[in-house]
Amino acid sequence: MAFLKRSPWILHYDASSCNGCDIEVLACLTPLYDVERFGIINTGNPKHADILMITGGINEQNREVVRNIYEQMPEPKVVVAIGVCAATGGIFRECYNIVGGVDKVIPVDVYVPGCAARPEMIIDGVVTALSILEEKRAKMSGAAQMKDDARHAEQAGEST
Amino acid sequence: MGIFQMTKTVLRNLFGGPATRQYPAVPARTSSLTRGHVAFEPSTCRSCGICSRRCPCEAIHLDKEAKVWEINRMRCIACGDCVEGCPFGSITMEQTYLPPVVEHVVERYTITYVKPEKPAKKPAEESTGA
Amino acid sequence: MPERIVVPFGPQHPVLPEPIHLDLVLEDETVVEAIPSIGYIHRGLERLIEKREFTEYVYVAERICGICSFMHALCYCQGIEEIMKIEVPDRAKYLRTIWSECSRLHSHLLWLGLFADGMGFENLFMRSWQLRESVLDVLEDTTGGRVIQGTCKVGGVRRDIGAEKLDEMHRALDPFEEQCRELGDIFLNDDTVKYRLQGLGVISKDEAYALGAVGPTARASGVAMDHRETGYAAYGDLGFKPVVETAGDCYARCAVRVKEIYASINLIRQAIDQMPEGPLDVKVKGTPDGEYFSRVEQPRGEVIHYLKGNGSKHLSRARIRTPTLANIPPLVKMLPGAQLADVPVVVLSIDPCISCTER
Amino acid sequence: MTVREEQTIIDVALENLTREVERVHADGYRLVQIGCTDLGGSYEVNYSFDKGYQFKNLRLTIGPEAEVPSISGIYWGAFVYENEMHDLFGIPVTGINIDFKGTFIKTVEKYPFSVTRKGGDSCRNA
Amino acid sequence: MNWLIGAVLFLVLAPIAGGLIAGIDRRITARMQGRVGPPLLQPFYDVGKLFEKESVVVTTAQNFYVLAYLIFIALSGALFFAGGDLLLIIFAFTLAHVFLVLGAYAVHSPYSHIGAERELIQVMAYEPMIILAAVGLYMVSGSFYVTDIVTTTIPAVLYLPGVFLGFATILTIKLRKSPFDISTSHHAHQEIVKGITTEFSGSTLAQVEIAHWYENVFLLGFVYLFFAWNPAIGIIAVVVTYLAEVFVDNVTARVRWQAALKSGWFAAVIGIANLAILSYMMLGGA
Repeated sequence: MAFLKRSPWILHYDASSCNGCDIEVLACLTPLYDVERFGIINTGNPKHADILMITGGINEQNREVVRNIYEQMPEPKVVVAIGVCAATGGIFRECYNIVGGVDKVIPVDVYVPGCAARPEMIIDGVVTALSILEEKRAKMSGAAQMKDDARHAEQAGEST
Repeated sequence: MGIFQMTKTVLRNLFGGPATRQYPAVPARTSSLTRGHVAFEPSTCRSCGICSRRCPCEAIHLDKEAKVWEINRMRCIACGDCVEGCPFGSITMEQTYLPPVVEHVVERYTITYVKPEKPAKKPAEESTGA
Repeated sequence: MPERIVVPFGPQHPVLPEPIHLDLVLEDETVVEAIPSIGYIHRGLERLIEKREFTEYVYVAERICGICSFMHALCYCQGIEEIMKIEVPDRAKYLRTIWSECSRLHSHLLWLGLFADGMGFENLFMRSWQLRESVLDVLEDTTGGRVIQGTCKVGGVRRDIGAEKLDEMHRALDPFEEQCRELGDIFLNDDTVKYRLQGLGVISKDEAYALGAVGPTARASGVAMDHRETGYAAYGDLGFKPVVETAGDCYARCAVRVKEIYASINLIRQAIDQMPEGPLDVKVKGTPDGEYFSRVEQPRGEVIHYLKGNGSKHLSRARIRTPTLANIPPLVKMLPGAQLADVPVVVLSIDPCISCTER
Repeated sequence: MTVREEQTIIDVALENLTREVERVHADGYRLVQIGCTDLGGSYEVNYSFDKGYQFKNLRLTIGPEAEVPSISGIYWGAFVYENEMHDLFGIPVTGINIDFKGTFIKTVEKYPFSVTRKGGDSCRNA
Repeated sequence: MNWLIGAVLFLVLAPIAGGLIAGIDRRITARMQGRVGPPLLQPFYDVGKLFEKESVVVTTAQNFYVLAYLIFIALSGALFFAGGDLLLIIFAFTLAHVFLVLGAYAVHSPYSHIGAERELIQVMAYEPMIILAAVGLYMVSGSFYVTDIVTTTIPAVLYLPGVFLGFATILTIKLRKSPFDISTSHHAHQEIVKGITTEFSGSTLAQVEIAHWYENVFLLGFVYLFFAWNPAIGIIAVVVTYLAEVFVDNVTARVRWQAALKSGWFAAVIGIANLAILSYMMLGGA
């Protein structure tokens, strides 16, 4: 029963990106890339989402927002950081208001490099995220484990 | 007809077949200029350090003593400034994109350029890790 | 007395891909007051000027915004060139014009799509973005990047477009224009679209001028103001007239952008026809010393890069005033009276680019 | 029909600011922007106006302690720039019509562009 | 025990048929937008996934209301396919929506509340028309019982063109299609996020989804009643009606709730006019 893999619903949040990656995430939904082929829907509602896609680095004001959105999402869930800004802050890394990559606030499962990340790379990123999502689900339905445990274990299992 | 203005487009779409590029089955569209990722040739690098000074993201790090050239893939914006700046053509821009990763990637190369003689061709050492 | 409720709109919201936050005070579903708060993506790019040499800062300027990326770079470069008295070769000016107009095309198509999405017209969103992809393909073929072009530099451009590619672009323009006109007709003539847009978020000519509105927001209210008229890059040589509408509502703002798409196609056509031969760049010697307010017409309106050099490799100040910042006061005036369902439409009608705004 | 753009810069004193702005307003200029520059000891504030692509700047040079009166009574839309001026530079602006009181742009570092800022802007992610 | 068989068949088969219809709908919609679209079985994957997800329960009352919504929708459908009384069916159907609205009100989210308000407006918009449809069918067939209406040999739609047109209009509201997808929508983005379903997640949302499937099958069954004198025409009419709904969904923008309400009542006015003419004719003829 791996329905999760076939129906990943996405939530996109623009942390502090330049819009480049954002519009590429949206472009994924459009006819030329059409991620609905994989059952992906952009929900826009954290409570319905399975995959959180974050573009851009974390700054002072959106820190809480990002954490809040992450916590609202029901388990199992994965976080995909899109673009180099979401990974490390990229070219904005040295700005006074940038704290760094998304992993400074919430655990990140997949990093998609690029500036701006292309729709094809984003699709690849989601596909990578799906296998992690599946692992998390298996963990969840297994023995009652602490959420944190699952998070650590999944990182160990990611080295493939 | 004001109300169903889009009818023509819709019918053409419906019967004309989808415009989708079936990405994983069909390779990504690139052009000869596409800035995919930066590639490094360790056998021609003379450790001048122009690339690391020019890089606007400080993604490139050069250790002249240890003869190590590093690129932090999680910082590189593929602007191509290092490619233009490199006087020896050791850095090139590849059209292919890097795959998504599950942890930060710093690629490390050992520079194999030997000074006066012809550059020796040794396989590039490559290691991945945070 | 209807009950007043405060609905937080954003920062994470499905209709707006970017985080803008509005505290909407509603009476039933009618907006009484809207207070914007920004800062969710403030990065502090202006101060990065201390860490980047003036030639390197182009890369940062490009990433102020991923949609009008090329125009930010252009505005920055023109400012530096003005301060340093650099005369850019003609071919570079024409190439800059072509890329600027391609950026405008992709930005307007993108906006039309988002706007349609804001009205709940999903199919139209898909269609606009489908057309936009062909512009992005051209941009990728000629510059190497889909959204971040990276071709503008101080003193000229980095890449050339070969004669063959120019020919191909020219040939592709006619069918592309036809498709755009079909799309434009849907936006301008469809009854449900008209029903949603007409009479919504009206701002008069005087109000728009007094509030400092720029770009399509101002032009839709009848303020004929377009910086391309000052003839920067190659615009001086090309026949150009600003597109003006008078109604000042969301429909007029939509119409201005639709017609600007046609105008841009025409400009590209002219630029390709008149493309001069010659070098692409001049060598940049010395460092900037002086100040200049560089102004460029972006898809969203007039952008200003105030650059001040002190004779060193690092500028002492770069101040970037983006069009969306100037359009926020008009937006605050537009919202009261609108229905909750119309809020996304009104907000989108100024084409907000929060990333620009907050730098 | 290319219009030649001209840029002029006029220095004004703090006490004359409101009057000068009113005069510019009466001349039919629109407000383009308000921007500050840190001169290292004092601020330079540029009030930029435009009419038919003629660019006019009123330049105010003030010390770090000076309070600036708001021009939002004359140009309603000035509040965005004045709040920004307050949040990024720490210049107190009095009488803004929509005063966000320091919450317009929230930054980790208070007043990141202020003259009193010395060093301390290390890159935290190096 | 024909009625029992009908009810049981509906309860078992309707989710399957409803899911398939949703899948076909999504594929056709995608094609109309120039895309490939999801696999046919995508709605089942979605619901399957929702059951796999962790359920974030905001209030326990919410779960009860949503379950009640599902049960009453299924009940009204079952009554319908068992050949029951149309008026009772409509009552159960309306009651189901009241439970959904209560579920949305039970949580504290402005989007959910606005969605609930709009759902109530929708109920007000379509309720008159749906009753008129029942009355119309009664006038033609002489019975409120579905069994009788189905077995009638009178081509109901010919007598009730206005009623059918009105019913088709409110069908757009009921199927949550553009231009009337104001309280929640299956796709696209909305100013009130997901409206009435914003705060539901996991298995609760899955129940709402299954209820939609039941509802859609029931509504298409209702459409069939207008063409019941000839099963072949009936089935074609149902398919064509549904395709027309998908088409309308794709060529219109979403309207404001005021317009939805007006359209619903305008539909009712057409229906009343139709019925008035019909009764005049019948009286005249009698």
